[in-house]
Amino acid sequence: MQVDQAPLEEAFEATIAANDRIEPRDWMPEHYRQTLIRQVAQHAHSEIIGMQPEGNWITRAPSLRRKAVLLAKVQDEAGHGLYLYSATETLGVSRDELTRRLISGKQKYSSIFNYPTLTYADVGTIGWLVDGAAICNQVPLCRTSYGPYGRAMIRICKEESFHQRQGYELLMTMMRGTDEQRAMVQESVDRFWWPALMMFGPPDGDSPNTAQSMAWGIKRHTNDELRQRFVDMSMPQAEALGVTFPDPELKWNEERGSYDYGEPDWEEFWHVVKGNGPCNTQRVAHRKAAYDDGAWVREAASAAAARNEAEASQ
Amino acid sequence: MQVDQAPLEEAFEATIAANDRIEPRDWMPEHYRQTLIRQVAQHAHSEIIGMQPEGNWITRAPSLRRKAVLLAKVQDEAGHGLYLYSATETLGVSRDELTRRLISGKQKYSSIFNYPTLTYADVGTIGWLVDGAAICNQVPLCRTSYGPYGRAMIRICKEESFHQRQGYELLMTMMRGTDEQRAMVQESVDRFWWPALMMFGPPDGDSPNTAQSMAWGIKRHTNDELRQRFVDMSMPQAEALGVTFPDPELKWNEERGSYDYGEPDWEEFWHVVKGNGPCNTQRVAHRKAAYDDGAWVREAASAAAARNEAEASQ
Amino acid sequence: ASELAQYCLMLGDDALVYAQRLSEWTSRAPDLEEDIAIANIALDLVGQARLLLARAAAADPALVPSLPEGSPVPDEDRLAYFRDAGAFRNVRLAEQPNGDFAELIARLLVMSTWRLAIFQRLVDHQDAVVAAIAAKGVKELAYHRDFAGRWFVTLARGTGESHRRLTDAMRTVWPLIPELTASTETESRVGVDPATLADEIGVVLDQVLAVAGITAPETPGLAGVRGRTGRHGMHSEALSRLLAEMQVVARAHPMGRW
Amino acid sequence: ASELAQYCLMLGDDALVYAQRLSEWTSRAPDLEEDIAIANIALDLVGQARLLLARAAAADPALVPSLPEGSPVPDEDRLAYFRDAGAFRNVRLAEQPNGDFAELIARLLVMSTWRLAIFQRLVDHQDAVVAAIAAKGVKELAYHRDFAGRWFVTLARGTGESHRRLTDAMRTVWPLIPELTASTETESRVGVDPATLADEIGVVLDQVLAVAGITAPETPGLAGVRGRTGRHGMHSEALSRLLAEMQVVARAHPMGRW
Repeated sequence: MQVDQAPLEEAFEATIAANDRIEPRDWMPEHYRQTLIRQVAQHAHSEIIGMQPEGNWITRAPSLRRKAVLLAKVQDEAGHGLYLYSATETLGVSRDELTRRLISGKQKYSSIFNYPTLTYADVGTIGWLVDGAAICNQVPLCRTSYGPYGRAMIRICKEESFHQRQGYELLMTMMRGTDEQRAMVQESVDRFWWPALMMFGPPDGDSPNTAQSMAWGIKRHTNDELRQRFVDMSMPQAEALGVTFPDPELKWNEERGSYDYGEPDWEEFWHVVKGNGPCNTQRVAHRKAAYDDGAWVREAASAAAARNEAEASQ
Repeated sequence: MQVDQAPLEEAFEATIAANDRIEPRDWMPEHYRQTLIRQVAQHAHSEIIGMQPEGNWITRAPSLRRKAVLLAKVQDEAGHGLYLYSATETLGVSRDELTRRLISGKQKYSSIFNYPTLTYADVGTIGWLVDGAAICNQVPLCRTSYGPYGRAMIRICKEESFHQRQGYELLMTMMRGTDEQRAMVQESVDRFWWPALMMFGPPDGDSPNTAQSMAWGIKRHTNDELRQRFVDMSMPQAEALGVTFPDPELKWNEERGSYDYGEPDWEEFWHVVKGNGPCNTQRVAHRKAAYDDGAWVREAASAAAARNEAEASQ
Repeated sequence: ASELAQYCLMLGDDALVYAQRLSEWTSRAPDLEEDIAIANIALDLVGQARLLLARAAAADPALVPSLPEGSPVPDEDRLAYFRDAGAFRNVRLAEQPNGDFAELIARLLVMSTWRLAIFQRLVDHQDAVVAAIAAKGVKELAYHRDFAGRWFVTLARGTGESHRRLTDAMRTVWPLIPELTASTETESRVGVDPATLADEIGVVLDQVLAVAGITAPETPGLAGVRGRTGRHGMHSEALSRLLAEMQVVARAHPMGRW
Repeated sequence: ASELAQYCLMLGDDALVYAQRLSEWTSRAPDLEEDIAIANIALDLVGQARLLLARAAAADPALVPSLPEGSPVPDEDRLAYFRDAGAFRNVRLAEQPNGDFAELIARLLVMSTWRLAIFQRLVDHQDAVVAAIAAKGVKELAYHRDFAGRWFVTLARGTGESHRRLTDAMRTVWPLIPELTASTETESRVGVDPATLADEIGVVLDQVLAVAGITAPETPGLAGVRGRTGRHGMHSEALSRLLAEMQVVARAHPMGRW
């Protein structure tokens, strides 16, 4: 049955234009839906895969307070994954299906998590720089056009800022510690600075989907705009902390009222995006193992539920 | 076809009486064969299970020299297991069948290996006391009536004395170290002393098979004789080392020209023999896992051998 | 005071070591909901451990490992990170290596049932700090037990495989139960005598097993060495490995701030 | 001298870290013969590591971690036990967690082929100690390679399962090969430039694969971080865990004698 889509499309465009929200019950163009599914799923996968690099240090956290903080943080990431998978479910794709797309490599997650965590300072650096970059990316998404996604983002952003402050506070504490600890912080920052800059995606010229996403209100700023904002935000924080970034071109540009910075290694970026980063295989294999190992439990839960229902209806 | 066994039995008894050796090709009474299989297999199993408590510390050996020494020692134990399984094969039972009897709990191994190793000092104590006790048990077996077993024992005893000296030397070195190291040695000796005494088996009154085994020349001394020899041998070594044994009744008996000593906790002994020691389940599960995990490799080796043979005969 | 400290160490070490095992599950659970729940339980136990270790240190400063002059490491962390396995007082059930999800559930059911029974009695303890820790812990432990109980029944009534795995898990966990209800002098003198809990714990476990339609395995208790078990510092081989991982960063930085 | 020391550290760390992984197999091999053979290979590599670390320490005493005054810990052990992961110079292939027996064989084939090629050239090294270490090692490594090669062919020609496991193992191991033949300045200046070995190694591996009737997977090399890999101290997450276990006893006793 073919219906006339024109009025539906008009209503959709009007909602977007008014900066109002599209809700699951509303009509939406198929391309909008697919783009959203891809974006929200990728975000959800990033939260779930992002549990691994930090989770790597939970069992080795050097104080009980830090162990509790880190456990809670990684738990929050699982929670974020949960909200976001729920948001994609309103678009008609199940969590299980998305997980299968993740572990088969059909869908991506943020490339930053394909870098290894090598010292406890990385827990702090990920909080400060990686969550910091994520917040720059995500704050505008609180106003995104799709309702369930926008509302999930509001909650997530609140928790992410909390995580960012905790990460920064860990580094600050370590900088007040021993020489070894200070060296550990600097080495960690050196390692994560460039990958953090890459989190905003390729330069605007190489980002073909940006225009459409901005038109739909799924995206609010270009990659380079967000990257600049992040650099400007991070520089004073680095100074307060007493660390440097490994970029000789970084300097204040009076004229622009912004920091100039060097070019990330985009070859490395595409290498990692294509699946050949230092930890891509490891991260997906870990997730796949958890999913496969849990299959019998999920089956048992379904079977038990069915059995309870059958007995209740007797 | 019923043959007259009388002359065969006479020849067998004559060989035993002359302290000569029974060889695989010789006739032997079925009960002798079965008793030997049980004893040699138990000995082989002890070597193989005995790899675990010490193997537990290979990856944590505190110096490279000690890592090499310990690796070589555990490797020797695998070698001993190999000779002894070969000896049982001359009695008509395959290694594979014996391994199945071990992991199904049908055959035993020395109970000492059901105690945990808790510090690196245990590596030394096992060498000194456990290998020491084993040597007391085994040296007489070099003259045992069954040829392949006796010859395996000669080689094994030589290596065991080497291990015993190495263990003692480790403890001696640790005693020249820090206070913590000395305390670690004493704690380890406290833990292993009684289980080591139990290695000679129950008191003679509770050891029903001893008489028959001695008549057959499979066993040469009673449990209590060997235990006394071990105590007398160990006391001066303990003094030289600077450790004590946890037995208030231990003292020199001028009249007997031997040390008096207290009664081991035989209830604990039987508990462990029956499978309820601190590590019985763990040890057998570990062996079973290795055996099960290796099944596909052994199958591949057979298949490849068959294939090579088939291709060669074409 | 020293015996109170020893007692707090026992309860604190149970929580700390078991939380370590639970936290190994992070990012490995069958689904996100369980990942979150397990982390939550681990978090509760880390919280209990911190309070109990701090109480132990306050009750007997001599217990606290000494570090180089000027080390900023707080007492709770000195106790958690700078003791060797033989100085830990947790029961051996807490330290066992993780198995599959059925093992997690069977162990959690036993651990939380037992600990809840202890904490319910400690609510009236004469030491106000211990009483307060217990009052807070009771709510947490009741949640842990509910979570485990629900999953226990689910696995028992689920598929053939989940039923088989659950019974295997029980054979692993049940031999460690007798140690939980074996009296030590310290416990009977200054805390809850574990032997007095055996019936209560048995009743609770029997109820869950009845709903699940499963019978308890008949296994003897896991022996110690000359009667000494976890409470006496006599552990299984697993504990020193667990501590090697848990303590590695802290020990590398005895003067560190975190 | 300092660059020779760095080079000895690289080769020594390869042997030490890989020996640690191999020694984890002890009492876990498919059969006793393999258990003995693997322990033997680990022993050879521990021996090589000791000589190379001692040579590194002699060539540049500044490399050796300092311990409290009066510590009797010898230089080889200071280097093995008192450096953090970032100071290790082994290739990442050495540190990867163990997989199944097929992974063991695939990795050993690659490691021993590569190391044998290096040692064969080092036999003529101008440093007499390095030359002597190489001369001794060549015989050992030839045996390691033979052992791996024979098993490689056996698994390839064995059963469907062994063939499948072997190809899976190759997908795990092969991405780590390019790092083995990537030049670093230190290596090209004072030792063997790894890039010059690529062809030779390729020929040997191709021969084994041809006999086995297996084709190499087409996988890109595992990336480092901004081009830095194991030789620069940039490792995978596995190394710090390996060291936590390996170093735990030694670090707890910096004044200890063993």
